[in-house]
Amino acid sequence: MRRIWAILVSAVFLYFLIGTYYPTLPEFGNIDMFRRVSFNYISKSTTKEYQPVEFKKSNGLEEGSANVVTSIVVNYRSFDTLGEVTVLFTAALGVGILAGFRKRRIEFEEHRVLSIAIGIVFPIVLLFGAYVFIHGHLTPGGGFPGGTVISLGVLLLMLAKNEFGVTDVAKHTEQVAGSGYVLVGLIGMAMAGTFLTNILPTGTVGELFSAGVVPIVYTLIAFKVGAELSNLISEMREGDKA
Amino acid sequence: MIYYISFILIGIGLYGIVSQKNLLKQLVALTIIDTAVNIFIVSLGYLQGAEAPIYSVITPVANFVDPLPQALVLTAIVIGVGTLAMASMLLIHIHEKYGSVDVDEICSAKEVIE
Amino acid sequence: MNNVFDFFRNLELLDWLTYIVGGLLIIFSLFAVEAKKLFDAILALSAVSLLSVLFFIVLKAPDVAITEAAVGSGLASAVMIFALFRIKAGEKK
Amino acid sequence: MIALLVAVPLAFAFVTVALPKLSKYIFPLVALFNLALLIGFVHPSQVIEVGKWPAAYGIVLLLDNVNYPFLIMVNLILLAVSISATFEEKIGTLLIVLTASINGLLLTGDFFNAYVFLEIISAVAYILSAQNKNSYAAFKYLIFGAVAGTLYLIGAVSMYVYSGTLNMAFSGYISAPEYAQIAGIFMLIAMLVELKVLPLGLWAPDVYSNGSTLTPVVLGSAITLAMFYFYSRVFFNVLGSVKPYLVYIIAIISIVLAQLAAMKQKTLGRALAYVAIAGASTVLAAFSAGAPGDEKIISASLVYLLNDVIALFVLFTVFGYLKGKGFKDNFVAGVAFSLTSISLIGFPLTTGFWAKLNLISALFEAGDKLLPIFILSSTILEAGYLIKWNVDLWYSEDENSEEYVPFGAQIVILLFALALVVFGFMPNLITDQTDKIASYVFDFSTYFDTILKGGM
Repeated sequence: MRRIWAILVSAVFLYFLIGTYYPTLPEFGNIDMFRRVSFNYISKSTTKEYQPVEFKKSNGLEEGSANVVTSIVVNYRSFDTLGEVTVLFTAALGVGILAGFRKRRIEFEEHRVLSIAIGIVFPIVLLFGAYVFIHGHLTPGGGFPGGTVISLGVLLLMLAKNEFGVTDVAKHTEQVAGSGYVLVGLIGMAMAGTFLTNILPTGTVGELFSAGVVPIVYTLIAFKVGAELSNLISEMREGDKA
Repeated sequence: MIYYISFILIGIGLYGIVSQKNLLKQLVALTIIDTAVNIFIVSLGYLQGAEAPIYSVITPVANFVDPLPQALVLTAIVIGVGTLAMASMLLIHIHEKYGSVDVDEICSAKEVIE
Repeated sequence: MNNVFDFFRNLELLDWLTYIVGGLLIIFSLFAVEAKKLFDAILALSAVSLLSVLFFIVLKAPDVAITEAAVGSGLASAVMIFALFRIKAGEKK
Repeated sequence: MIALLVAVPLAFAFVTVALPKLSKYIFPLVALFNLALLIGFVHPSQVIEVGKWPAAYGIVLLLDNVNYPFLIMVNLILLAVSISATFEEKIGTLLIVLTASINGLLLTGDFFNAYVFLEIISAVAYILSAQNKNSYAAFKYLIFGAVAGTLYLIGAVSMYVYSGTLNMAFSGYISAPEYAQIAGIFMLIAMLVELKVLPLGLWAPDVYSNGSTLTPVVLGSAITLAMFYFYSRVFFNVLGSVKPYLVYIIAIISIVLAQLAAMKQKTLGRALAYVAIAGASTVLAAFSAGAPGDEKIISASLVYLLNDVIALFVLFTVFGYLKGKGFKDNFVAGVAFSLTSISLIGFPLTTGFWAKLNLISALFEAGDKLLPIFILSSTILEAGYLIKWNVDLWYSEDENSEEYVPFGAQIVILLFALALVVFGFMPNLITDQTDKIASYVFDFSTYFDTILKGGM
């Protein structure tokens, strides 16, 4: 009976999607970029006249990161990202509030290969995570994957060393990084008039030290995300400490 | 074509949420819907013959796909994982309270408790 | 019959990839929804997530691909497997 | 300036995560700060372009005559929550996040930004509803809410595809109306889930009746207000001018179902939950009846909404503290409970009376005869069971030495109950405000001009 209902519901929804919704969409791979705001994001001309951007040549633009997705996430729509960080913050906080089990922590058997290899692998994982978020404005990646990679390294450490636990340092990192992000926004407000305004010079597209506040914000986000997710994983594992 | 694939995936996820009695399975179906919607949104920004939206040595001048849907999907993925973490925590609690994650068994356990 | 041959002859590599990955996605997600064992469902979900990473690369979205690979298939699976551990541990003992 | 309404609470929330003991004191301060900022320093018709990106490109925060009263009301309710509720340390941080995100949802003028804030609000709501080991209900809510959020996301991105921008005003202006309607259907389903209209609001009764003291109060008052504001913004201001018969019919069915269910309930909590559902559905039906541009109906339904929200705040607070025990030792709570239930039913000389009278007469003027019949008959039903509950609680012989209402909560609920009576004697105090809101709600051109002129 439940299955019939399920098939009915999803069939009706699919019928709506394909019959009514699909005809309103543009053809796949044939969108009109000139009608979309992204055109100006790509040419970085939302406040100035259109001028084609060139790698390693254009400088002094309104926004200087080579990765256009990063420029949208951290600069044009930075307020969304602040909200996104808050969602993750709320989720981690919620897991902390709900983490009162009666059960013991999950124990892992220490494997010899893993516990020796972790000494080599863990720094490399950390390094990779740091690379991902520091180069977020140049290459694919950024604060969120970088932070996640770091927290996955912490997870690996947990699997390798049974007695390893995340300490309060994570909480304090989260606190400092989170308020740092808001502080960057407030400094922008104090110096340029509106919340989250870019106040640093944007440099040349493609250089490591470019793009104004983008690398700073992404570093803060990466620390916050890494600390939050490590905390989340550890709270799921530890159970009731008392 | 990718539109249809993501539509079908959304349909499968919806079917899973309604039909499955196991709450963990419902969570799995929910995550499938999330993934399908992400694929769908990214495909809305695809442009035939364009490159990934990063200025680099290979693509020094702009010929890019639409970057905005990608930025939105980045946000959506992170929000999805936050929801997933909370849901799995709730599942653990449900299991602790009722001894099961199956809808029918929870209902019968509920009557016993009350 | 000729139409069918023409259809397959005109497909490019990218189209092939789309069809194969799309088919696999649908199969894996059906399996994830209908699997008898919970662990299989989570593994299939992880596979769905990884296959969607391929899609994102085809769609020229490397940022989304790297995030989905780290968050969607790495962390999400870890969280769900932790939850499954807790549930399973309660059932046996 | 108005960005501070979001930024300051968020900063404090991040700070308090490692110092959870402070959150209890910071939460009322944050709510007070918001109120002071709203009343003293900012005034309607302000636009802020976050990060100095022009309106169509960046995110716009907008304070106008529609959301200014809503903001004051929501922050007032949150301040009342901070005084009346008792909660754990970490919940305080959560409530600060909730303050920030509700302010954000009310201020934002961007579809995707609204999605982010909706998700924060629902994440907070899931955690709040999981209090008191009520995790099964919370899980149900999570599944409903997550699917709704996904559908809203599809709707928001569709608006981007149709118009090329995510800004609400611009995309409502650019996109073709028949396409915008289809994106609207997605958002509508999401909104119906959050507004707990019945076929999609099946999660609500369990969440409302079994949670902690805080859960139904916050969900039923602050979040409901924010959702109704957002509904009116999206469907009146942005998406268009078609009368949504579908919503009208669904809402009426929901009223009938909720009232019948409320009558049959044996516990007070579930009965109140169904009352909340019925109230929300009535407001939604009235909203959709007034959708083509009838300002009178909207004004009356806003009064109805206000009465409903305040009444539910008091009823749920009393229920949360006393857990259905009698009023023998809690005279103040009993008086507040009875006063608000009288106002909820709509006896003369209370706010509820004027709300129902205005709504019904406005509906008759517009030629709508179906909804008044349902409102009148549901009033009779409501009167029946609410009076029965009141009598039961006043004359119950239960020993309630343990349950009591704290002093702060007593003052807050008494003030709210008295406010309902005072507004009943002087209805102009409210109706002037709601008339003002209603005259701006349908005014798309003013909204568009405000955003077009841009920031400061």
